[in-house]
Amino acid sequence: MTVVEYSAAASIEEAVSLLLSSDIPAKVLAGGTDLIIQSAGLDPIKVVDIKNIDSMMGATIDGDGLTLGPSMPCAELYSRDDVKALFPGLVEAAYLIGSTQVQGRCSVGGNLCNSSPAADTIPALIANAAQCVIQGPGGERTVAVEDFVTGVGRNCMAKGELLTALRLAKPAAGTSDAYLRFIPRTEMDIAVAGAGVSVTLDGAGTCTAARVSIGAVAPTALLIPEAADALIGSKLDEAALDKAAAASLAASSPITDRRGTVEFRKHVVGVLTKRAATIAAQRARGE
Amino acid sequence: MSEAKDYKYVGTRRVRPDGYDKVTGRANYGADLTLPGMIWGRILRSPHAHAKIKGINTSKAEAHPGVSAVVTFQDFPEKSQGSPLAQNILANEKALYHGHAIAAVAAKTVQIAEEALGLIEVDYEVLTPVMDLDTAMADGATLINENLKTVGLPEPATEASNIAARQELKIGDIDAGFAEADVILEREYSTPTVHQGYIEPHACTVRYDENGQSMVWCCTQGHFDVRASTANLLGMELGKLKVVASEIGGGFGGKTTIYLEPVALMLSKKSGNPVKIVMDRDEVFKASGPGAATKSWIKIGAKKDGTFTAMQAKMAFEAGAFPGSPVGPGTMTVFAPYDVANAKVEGFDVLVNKPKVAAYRAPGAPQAEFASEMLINELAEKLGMDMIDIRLKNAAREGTQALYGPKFREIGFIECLEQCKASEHYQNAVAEGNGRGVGAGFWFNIGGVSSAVIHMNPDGTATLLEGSPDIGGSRASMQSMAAEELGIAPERIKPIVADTEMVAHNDTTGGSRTTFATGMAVIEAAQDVVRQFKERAASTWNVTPEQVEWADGVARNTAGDGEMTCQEICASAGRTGGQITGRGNINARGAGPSFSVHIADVAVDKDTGKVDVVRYTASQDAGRAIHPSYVEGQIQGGSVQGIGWALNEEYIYSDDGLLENPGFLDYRIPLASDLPMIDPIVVEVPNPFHPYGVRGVGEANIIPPLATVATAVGNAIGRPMPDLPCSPPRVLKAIQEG
Amino acid sequence: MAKVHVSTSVNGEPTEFLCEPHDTLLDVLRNELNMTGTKEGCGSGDCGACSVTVNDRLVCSCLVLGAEAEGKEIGTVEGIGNNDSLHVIQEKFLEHAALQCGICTPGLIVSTKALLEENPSPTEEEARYYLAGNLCRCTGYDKIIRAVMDAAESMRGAA
Amino acid sequence: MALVIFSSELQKFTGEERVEVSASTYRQLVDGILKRYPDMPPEEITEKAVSIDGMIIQDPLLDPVDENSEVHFLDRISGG
Repeated sequence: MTVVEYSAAASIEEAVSLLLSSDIPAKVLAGGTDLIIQSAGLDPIKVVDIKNIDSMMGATIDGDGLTLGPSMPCAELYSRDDVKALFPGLVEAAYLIGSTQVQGRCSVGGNLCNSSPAADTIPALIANAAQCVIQGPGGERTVAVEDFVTGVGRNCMAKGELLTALRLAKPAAGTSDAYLRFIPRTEMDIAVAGAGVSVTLDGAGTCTAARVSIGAVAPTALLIPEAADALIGSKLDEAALDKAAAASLAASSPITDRRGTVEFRKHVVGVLTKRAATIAAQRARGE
Repeated sequence: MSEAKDYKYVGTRRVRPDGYDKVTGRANYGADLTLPGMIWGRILRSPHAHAKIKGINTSKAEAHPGVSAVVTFQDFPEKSQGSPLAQNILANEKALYHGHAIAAVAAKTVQIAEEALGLIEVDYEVLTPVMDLDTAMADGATLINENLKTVGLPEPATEASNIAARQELKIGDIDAGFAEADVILEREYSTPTVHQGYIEPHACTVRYDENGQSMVWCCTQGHFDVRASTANLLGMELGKLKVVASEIGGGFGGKTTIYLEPVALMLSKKSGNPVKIVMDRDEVFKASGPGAATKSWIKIGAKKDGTFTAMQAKMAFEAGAFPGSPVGPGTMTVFAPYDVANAKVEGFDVLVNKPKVAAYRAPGAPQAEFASEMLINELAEKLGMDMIDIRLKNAAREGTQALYGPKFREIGFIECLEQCKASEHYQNAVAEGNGRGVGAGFWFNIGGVSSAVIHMNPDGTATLLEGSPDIGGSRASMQSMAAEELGIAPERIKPIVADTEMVAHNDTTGGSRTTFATGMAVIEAAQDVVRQFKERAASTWNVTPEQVEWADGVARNTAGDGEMTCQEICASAGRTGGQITGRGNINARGAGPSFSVHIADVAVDKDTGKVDVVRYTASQDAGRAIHPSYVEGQIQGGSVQGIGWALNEEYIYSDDGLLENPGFLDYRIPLASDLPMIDPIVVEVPNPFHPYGVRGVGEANIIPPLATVATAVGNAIGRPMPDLPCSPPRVLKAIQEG
Repeated sequence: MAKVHVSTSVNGEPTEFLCEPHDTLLDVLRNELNMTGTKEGCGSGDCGACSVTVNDRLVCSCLVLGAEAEGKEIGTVEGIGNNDSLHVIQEKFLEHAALQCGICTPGLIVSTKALLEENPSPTEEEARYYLAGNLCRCTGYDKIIRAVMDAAESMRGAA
Repeated sequence: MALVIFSSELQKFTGEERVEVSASTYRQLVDGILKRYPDMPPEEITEKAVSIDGMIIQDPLLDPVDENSEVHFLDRISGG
């Protein structure tokens, strides 16, 4: 790919129209931290910069929860204490992507639309049951985030469609989340495995609801209901955590590549599930 | 020669003379020069690890609008075409590794040049790639070079082989030595292909001039060698090729050879335009010269008290696609830190379908000494000895005959061991659950040819021209040494890395030679200036030069009254015999070996195999630290490169020989957040052959970390880690198998 | 391929340039504006040598299109310190010998400035993590981190 | 007489480890050695570095050798 045409859209409607009318492949330019690297090549593409559209760049919290502009830079997201208070796991996922420099550009929506199996924010979004609002020539539709990504680098959006918002419902009382990933270094690497967990605890410390998602161990990030089931009804004791870890491990189908082996990824995704659930529970208990 | 002495400038921590330009972005590196009319070169690279090139058709690329020139191997003068260097710069009949250069294009823009690369048609016959030592050395292996026969065998080789050379070093009687031993240990070790990882990609801007002076601007550790090799390949006279060394953004040995310069000159010659070529990071990893992967087998026999009775090694080094791995220095260094009467080392230089290896900081020594130091730590454990004590028991000292030949003069190995042992780090036990390792390193250091000129300016300031590219702050040391000799303030001396027209030949910056050898040339040039200062003052006062004393930048008449400052002598120099220039053109003899000893504490996440270096101490014998900050910087930087080698760095190839991690994303060099502070211990046992006692500090520091860290990891998990890197999957596997 | 006309501000100077749609901000700075202080080490956002600020946010200029600079404020190493006086971060890098080859230094100076503007009192760990995207292969980071911590202290003292 | 000690590799040509050679410079020393071992290819020593009393010289020619010097030949080292 090589960028042969650049347009900056002033509104969502203009963006949709620019994407739809292009006679060469058109891509949405958000932070560009993946797109600009991928565009090193010769096939011509057009890019539509959507960062001049205010609603794409902000985050609002109201009684219903969080509405996140998909292109808000991660660096801005994790400086938002109000978002961090509600979804600490999502914010830590945003904090883990690339370097400070990359975080100055990359965004949760960009991470989602790039649809890499190893994307850090996707398990965190799945754990929080995020909904994706998509605007297209036919109007608006909403898709559950676990159904958004359909394969490696592929997602459910058609030509002319644009992800315009991510909605996360306000967590119930006693709920919190966590995201952990494994990388060989302390920063900069792409996740070798990742796990996002959200848990709700009642006053007695019993888990009443949970969502567990794992990343980098299958073509797409996965929601693991069996892992959640292992946690629900327990006090997140060692046995429940081990069972959840085993469920994640069993559901994973990783590959061996330059970042890790099948055996390593399977083992580690279990470890991360357990650790993320423990942290989410600590947070839910207000520790 | 050297004695304890108080110096005024040597040994002080001054702000480096080139610092201002570097913190403001003004300093010009390899890719920073643009010339009028300049066009851009790009290189077509092999998508295969091993393939016959049956034909190259460049006609469509040549016809592409905006393209000015296309070159292939056939553009080298015929008499250079036998040269392996030429065949590495542009592939001849075979592509020998993934990324091997096939052809090059120069065009108005990079974009057009890349389009044109896509129009070059290459007819490949893909061959089986030979990607590791076992495959390459096996009987009946696919041959990378059908004409290569092993040299150095007891009987001359008759069959072609991927083994380019065998060499052997022996001392004493190895069998008798093992017979004397109470304990014998042996083990196999391996290290991966690694890259120097300099942040600045290779780059050059050139202008070919048929009738006059051609010019190359490039980032290199040795512009005189760039001139020699480029001129030689292109059939040019040295005097007609000027090479300017830009500021250099790291090299560590990787910028001691050439890749781009002859190609750019051929493109410039064909097109009539200046040409700039800058490698991508991807090209740097695929097609510059990495550090050799190795396999070693080590056997050591010792008495119960820890005395070594025999040491034996067999080591194979990957050379890449052309012969010439650093197996030689590997065999020479593997047991060099120890006094052992009976030793035998065998080394093999082996071709594989990977880029031709280049020097990497103490080339060959980290791989070789990794293996021996690992086994020494295991031996210490077996004997219930302290890791430093077992080394003290066997350490080489003045008078010890090294396995590679000579007897050591004054060396600082014992001092490094003792100072590490006494360090607060070592005196405190390793934290519960963590592991500690110790390792030692030896490197020769080298001397060689250096040239320097000092021009005294009429205001008494000095311009110091030297010919060693400054890779880590050497201009600061040169300035201090010249100031010490001249007795004037360092700020009044401007050190310049001069181009090939401004000073005589200098050997390449490498082998930790610059502060030692070029420093000696600078000292000699400064002494030449002082001699002339005395003569001028003497003639002014009508006395003999011997009656003039020079101190603190002032000439004093010891036969009567009179003082003349440096400024006064320089101001009147035109009238007392002409301007004053000092020269120092030397072949520096007596390089002093440097030893280093490191200590590491690591924490290991037992569930994931991830290693965290929590504390690190690194000692090294500098001889004399001319600029202590930059000596510490060498120790710290070398330590961290070694830590990266130990933990995460490795070339990862697919089964068909394609490099899968040609970028800083997946070739994982250490980050600021990965590390603790690196506590340096600068040991100063002066080198008797240098006026200030300098040894050279660039290399010995990268040797110990490999075994130091791998031992620490092994101690933390209770299993040995004989294969590098100690990456999380490998560490986890060891934990699970334990 | 039509060139894009861009009006922007570089180090406070109103600046206009024409670029190809695929040119990165790094290409534009180095090749169009002849500002070679910003270095290219990887072209993929992995080394930080090309660090600049866009509207005061730290980014890799190799991952920004030149066209995106329209209406923005770009800050590069050339805008930090001047002929008469270096910025205290630059002084501390020199004082602590926090550079050897110097190729990563412009990026580190820009990043350190961004760090200390965001967080005037970073812990050593915070500084190490903030600067994790600025690779240095020469120093082992020890002296860089010392320079950063010392610069932070001086800047707090001066504030 | 300077004492020359040959490495195991060079002993293939010399058949002995130690020999005393009368010389006052490196060049005279090499001439003496080559005369004594006519079957040894000259480059086996002239392409090597030399250690004279522990002083290593990469590219010697006129360097002095003392009456009691100990001399070793070793491979030239480059470096990184």
